[in-house]
Amino acid sequence: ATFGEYGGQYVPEALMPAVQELEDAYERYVLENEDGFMDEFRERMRDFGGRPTPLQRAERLSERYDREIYLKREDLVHGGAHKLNNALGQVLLAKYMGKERIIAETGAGQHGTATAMAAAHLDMPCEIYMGRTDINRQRPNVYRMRMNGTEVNPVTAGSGTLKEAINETMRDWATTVETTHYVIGSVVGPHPFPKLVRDFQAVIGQEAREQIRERAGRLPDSVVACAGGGSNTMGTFHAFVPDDEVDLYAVEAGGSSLEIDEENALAPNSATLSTGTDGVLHGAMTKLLQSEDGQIMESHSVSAGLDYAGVGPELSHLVDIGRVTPASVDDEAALNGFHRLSNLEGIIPALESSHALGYLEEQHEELGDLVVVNVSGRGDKDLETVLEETENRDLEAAPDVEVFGQ
Amino acid sequence: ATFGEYGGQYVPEALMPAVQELEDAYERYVLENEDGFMDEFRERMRDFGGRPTPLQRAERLSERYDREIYLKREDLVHGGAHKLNNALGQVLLAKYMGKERIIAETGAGQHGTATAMAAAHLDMPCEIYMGRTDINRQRPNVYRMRMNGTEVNPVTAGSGTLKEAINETMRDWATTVETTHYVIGSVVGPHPFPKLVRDFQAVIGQEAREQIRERAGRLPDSVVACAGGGSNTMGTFHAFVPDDEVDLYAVEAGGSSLEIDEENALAPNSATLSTGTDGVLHGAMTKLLQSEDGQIMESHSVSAGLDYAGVGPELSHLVDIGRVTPASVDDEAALNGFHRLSNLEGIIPALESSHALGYLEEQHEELGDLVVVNVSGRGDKDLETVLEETENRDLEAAPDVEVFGQ
Amino acid sequence: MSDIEAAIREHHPALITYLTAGDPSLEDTKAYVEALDRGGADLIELGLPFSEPIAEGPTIQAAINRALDAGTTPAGFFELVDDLETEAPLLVMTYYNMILQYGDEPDVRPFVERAAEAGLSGIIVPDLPAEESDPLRAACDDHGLDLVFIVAPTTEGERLERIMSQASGFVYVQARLGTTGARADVSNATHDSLTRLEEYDVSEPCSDGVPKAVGFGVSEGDHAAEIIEAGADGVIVGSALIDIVAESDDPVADLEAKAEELKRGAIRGADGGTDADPIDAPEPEQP
Amino acid sequence: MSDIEAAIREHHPALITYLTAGDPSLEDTKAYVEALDRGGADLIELGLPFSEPIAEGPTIQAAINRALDAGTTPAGFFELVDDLETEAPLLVMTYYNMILQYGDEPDVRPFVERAAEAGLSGIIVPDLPAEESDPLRAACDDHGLDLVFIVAPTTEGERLERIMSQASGFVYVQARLGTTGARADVSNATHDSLTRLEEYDVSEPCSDGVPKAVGFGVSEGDHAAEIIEAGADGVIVGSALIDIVAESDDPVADLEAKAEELKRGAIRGADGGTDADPIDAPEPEQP
Repeated sequence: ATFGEYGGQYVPEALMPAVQELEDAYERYVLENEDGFMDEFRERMRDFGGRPTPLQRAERLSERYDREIYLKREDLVHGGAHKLNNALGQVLLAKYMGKERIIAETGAGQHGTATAMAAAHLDMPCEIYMGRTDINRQRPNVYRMRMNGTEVNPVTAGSGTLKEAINETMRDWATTVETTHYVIGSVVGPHPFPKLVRDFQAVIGQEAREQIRERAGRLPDSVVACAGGGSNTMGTFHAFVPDDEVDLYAVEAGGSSLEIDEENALAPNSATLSTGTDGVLHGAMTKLLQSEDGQIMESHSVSAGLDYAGVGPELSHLVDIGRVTPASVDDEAALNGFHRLSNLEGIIPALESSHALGYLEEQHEELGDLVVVNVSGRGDKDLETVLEETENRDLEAAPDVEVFGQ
Repeated sequence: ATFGEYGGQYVPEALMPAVQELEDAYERYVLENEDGFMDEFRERMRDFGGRPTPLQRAERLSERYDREIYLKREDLVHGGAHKLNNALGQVLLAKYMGKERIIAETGAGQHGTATAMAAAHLDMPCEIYMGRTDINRQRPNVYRMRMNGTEVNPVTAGSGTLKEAINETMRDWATTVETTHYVIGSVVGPHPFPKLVRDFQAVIGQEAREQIRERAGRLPDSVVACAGGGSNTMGTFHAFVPDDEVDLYAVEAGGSSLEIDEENALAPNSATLSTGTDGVLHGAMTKLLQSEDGQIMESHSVSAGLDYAGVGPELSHLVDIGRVTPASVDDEAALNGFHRLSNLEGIIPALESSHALGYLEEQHEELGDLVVVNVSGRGDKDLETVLEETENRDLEAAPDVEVFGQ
Repeated sequence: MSDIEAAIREHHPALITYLTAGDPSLEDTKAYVEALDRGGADLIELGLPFSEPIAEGPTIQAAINRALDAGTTPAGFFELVDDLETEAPLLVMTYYNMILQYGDEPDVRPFVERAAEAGLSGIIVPDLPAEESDPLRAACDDHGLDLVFIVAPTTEGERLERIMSQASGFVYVQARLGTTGARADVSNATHDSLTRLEEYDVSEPCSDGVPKAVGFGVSEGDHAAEIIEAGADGVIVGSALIDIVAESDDPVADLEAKAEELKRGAIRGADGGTDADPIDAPEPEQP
Repeated sequence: MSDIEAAIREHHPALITYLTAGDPSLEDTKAYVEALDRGGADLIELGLPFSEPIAEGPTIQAAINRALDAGTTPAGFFELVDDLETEAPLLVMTYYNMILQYGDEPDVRPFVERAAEAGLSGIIVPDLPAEESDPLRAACDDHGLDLVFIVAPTTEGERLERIMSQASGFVYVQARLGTTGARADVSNATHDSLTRLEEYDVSEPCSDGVPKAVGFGVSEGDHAAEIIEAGADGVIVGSALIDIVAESDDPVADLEAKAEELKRGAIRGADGGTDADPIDAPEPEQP
């Protein structure tokens, strides 16, 4: 397998040639910079994507936690999250490979909107599969994709969310594989996707590592990132993996509880690294939320972007060998993290990123004197969810939002 | 007056000492960098605000118009628009001045959210005045401000929009002037506000000028920016004003028509530079949309951020002396500009910025071989408006957004 | 000596009243002004409504909106003034843009000329500080009108001296920061006024050469008494009168009675006779 | 020679049928399987439902959902197989994770052991390409089960040769790209199948050593005839049978009749007798 016992290429035979073709393209264009692919990628991420993003010292968080807290500002990437790093890389790669069409899945719509932006930018026809339930929950993101000229295909199977959208995209790909590239949205899927996506996202950690050395004169004691599928996680960690003195924390969605409801195949969390077991899903051996029989669970998180029953195989491996520490915080801690950063620092973070901030609140004493936290995206997309979820709870960090009274 | 016959300090006597105190602070901190103010401002705009923003060659627009089109990407600034350049500058200045409280007005909420972010970042109490009508139209922005810990005060007077919000903020300031700084949202108001705001925004043009010389090897033939109050306009133009060979186009909101309805004091546009007459509003002599008697008109634009009956006095002056060419495009051209950039370049622009893009479509043949267009903000905030407005029109550039059919 | 200064000196202590012209109609305003004149107002300010009244509180904003909704124009305003025959001199209070726009080109002179022709004695412009006032002052001088300046709580030192030296007619002493109109408690405003007067030598009437009238929040005879006793040469009342215009069943009678009450209070203050209803401390704030 | 290969050679041309176990219940599946066996199915694939059936089209997805909703588990599945006594050998078709998770640790061997014990003759795993199949193939070899490989339209050159050389039981020739299930027109699938067969030397039955059965979109006897005539050793039919399970008032009778129709078609194809109902060209696409 690709990463210790994890990874691999568990896909239908029809996709194997495409996966192998991609492997070849990955080696040539990404690893060897053939035809200047990586140069063009970096240039476009600068001019179109807004890289590099800042590493900002968080003054009030530093004061609150009595240690130096730095934020990696992926919320400032075009589109509002780190997602474009990968989407642009893959759409550009598809172009180098001579593909004529892009497909992708999306859950909450972040990867879909990033892919739609990249496809518009590079003039590639694009179709996104999205669960009907998610479409109804995330209309603004559907509109954004449509504005970018992307088709949005509703998926009605199952619960109509991310897992079903991935299944359906794989089915499309199995039909159109000769002309179409499937832009997977995270460090998941069959090899070489986990490496490919990681390498496109690795710019996060590469920049942050250089920036923190410049700002603080040394490497951080710890790096904290949220983990769903794990693309911002691996992107942030990759450059630090060889630095043994830097602790890496992958903070998953603890949802409402870490217990699982085996009978109804429901996990009220998405804490795959913390609680999952080994299995094969969507092309790779990795840790999964699954029943004893091997059926995949419906996961849950207040943050749609973390709500996935699998996780990148490389993260599973890094956890197994002890290099990455898995952690989780629950929905409430994430919501408090959201409000705290908004209120104290003037940055409204994505609910995904808010998990990393929730962990910072709960466990900062373990994190050493110099901490880098990845703010993977901005939270404008989450306002409605946060308002709803805040209304039902007594959150210490939440403001009163009532100004519409009269 | 401050700029030719325009500008001045037409404010109630109670505010004069504050305005003069600000003049002094402007000279010391901004012009002379006392206590390293400008250094700190620039550093914070880098780390917190995400500057510099890219200057991006727009490949498909360049092809479409058969000339080199570059986009200045202010949509990538933290908060989603150039507004933070000014808000952060003023809140920081207030801090240097020893003020204890920030107030500001907002129309659609862009300046309010930028000010709220800056105030949270710098730990300053903040209150924003916002018309009741605008509050109801722009709830997400109200929530964003609340999330940042800012109070939002509804203004019920008049039509409950921007003009009334400015009036009310001035009234608050007249009451609390000794401890409070009023963060005006554009290059309007009494001296020194138009210069102060311009200088904070001038980074747009300074960066763009350097970037275009690096990328194209020369200065552009023309620079195009939308103009409401004019802060992104002056911010973009300022560095180019001495470059006589560079034509400067200020594109105003033509609304539904350039005619005015004198009887009902309504202007179905916000084309102040193009059609306005000289007068005094909100502290300065400038061009205004006003009746023959001198009553200020209700202006209109599909873009809330351009919907203002006045304009910065310096722009009035630059138009009068022929240095800036005033122009306008109507709502429909702006909507098409919105869709075109979204579809062709993968950038969803603010409806404000879409006016500049609409002008590019209509008049590109006048703009020379090398054109810089300022994309002053991103359009996520405008999605609902665009959907509504698109539904009622037959727009050539609009996609079909219907995916919710079944 | 101007009409205005003469009126204040002659009728010392002076009652200065404000109404918005055209609220609810110009005909009504005529009757109201005459009522105030009868009731003892020594100077009458007439507001020419402007759409952006940034110096006004809610009461006068509402009056201005009613006047604009009723179609009040500068032309109509001047016709009203043409028709008015009051003992008290009249002033116009309006925003600078209204003055600028009168006539064909942005220019202050046509307005001042027409104001003089209509018999107005002075002009007050809440958004025109001394620094920007040269053109208007020149025009006023040409036509024998007073340009009345406002002195705010923040006006100090050199600026205060300069304004006092330029003042004509009277100086409008703004009792406190903020906008026009009665706040939750009017006696706070009174106390603020008294504090403001300490800045001037007010041991004698009109002691600094030009009369000083105190406004912003004065609404009752007793407040007038306190302020005058503290050395003011006049009190200015606006919002309290607007309330009558807006709410009374018989505004003409009530305005006349209110003017009488205020004038009596002012006179009582000049006689040192405020004992009857002393104001010792601010009342508790209303919620 | 394995049971599977023996069955194909003995009953050549072979009819291979697929049903999802537990749709709508395991008892029903038992009756349906027996009906297919009576109707002439030479091999029967039984689907063990997995929650993420990425290789299936809508028809089989729906069948899998019905089976999961009915509570179908691997344990129940094997009990069904324990009970079944059919002439046709049985295969299990399922996704790799189901195989891995059977037993206490992720390991393929407990599943294969239990499959052998239940009397299954082979395993088909749609998401397990040859490259990842070593552990499962070893376990199958240990227990005398065939691991059936799929050859897709994209499988070419060296990979095709390698898979053909590793194949046991039969090779599942995927007629066309995409997922299982009848599309708008079934005859296109037939034509795709014929094109696919051109890649092999099919002049004689089982001519490349291992039998070749064609699936994906076959639904009628006439298509079976065409495909067999073109050189296939068997046809695989699934979605057309699932439709009967889902829609028929008498699925047992209808499944038996459908199997008979398909088997007759296959035999007609082997006899070169497709003249009665020739398929010359793709039918026009249905909207």
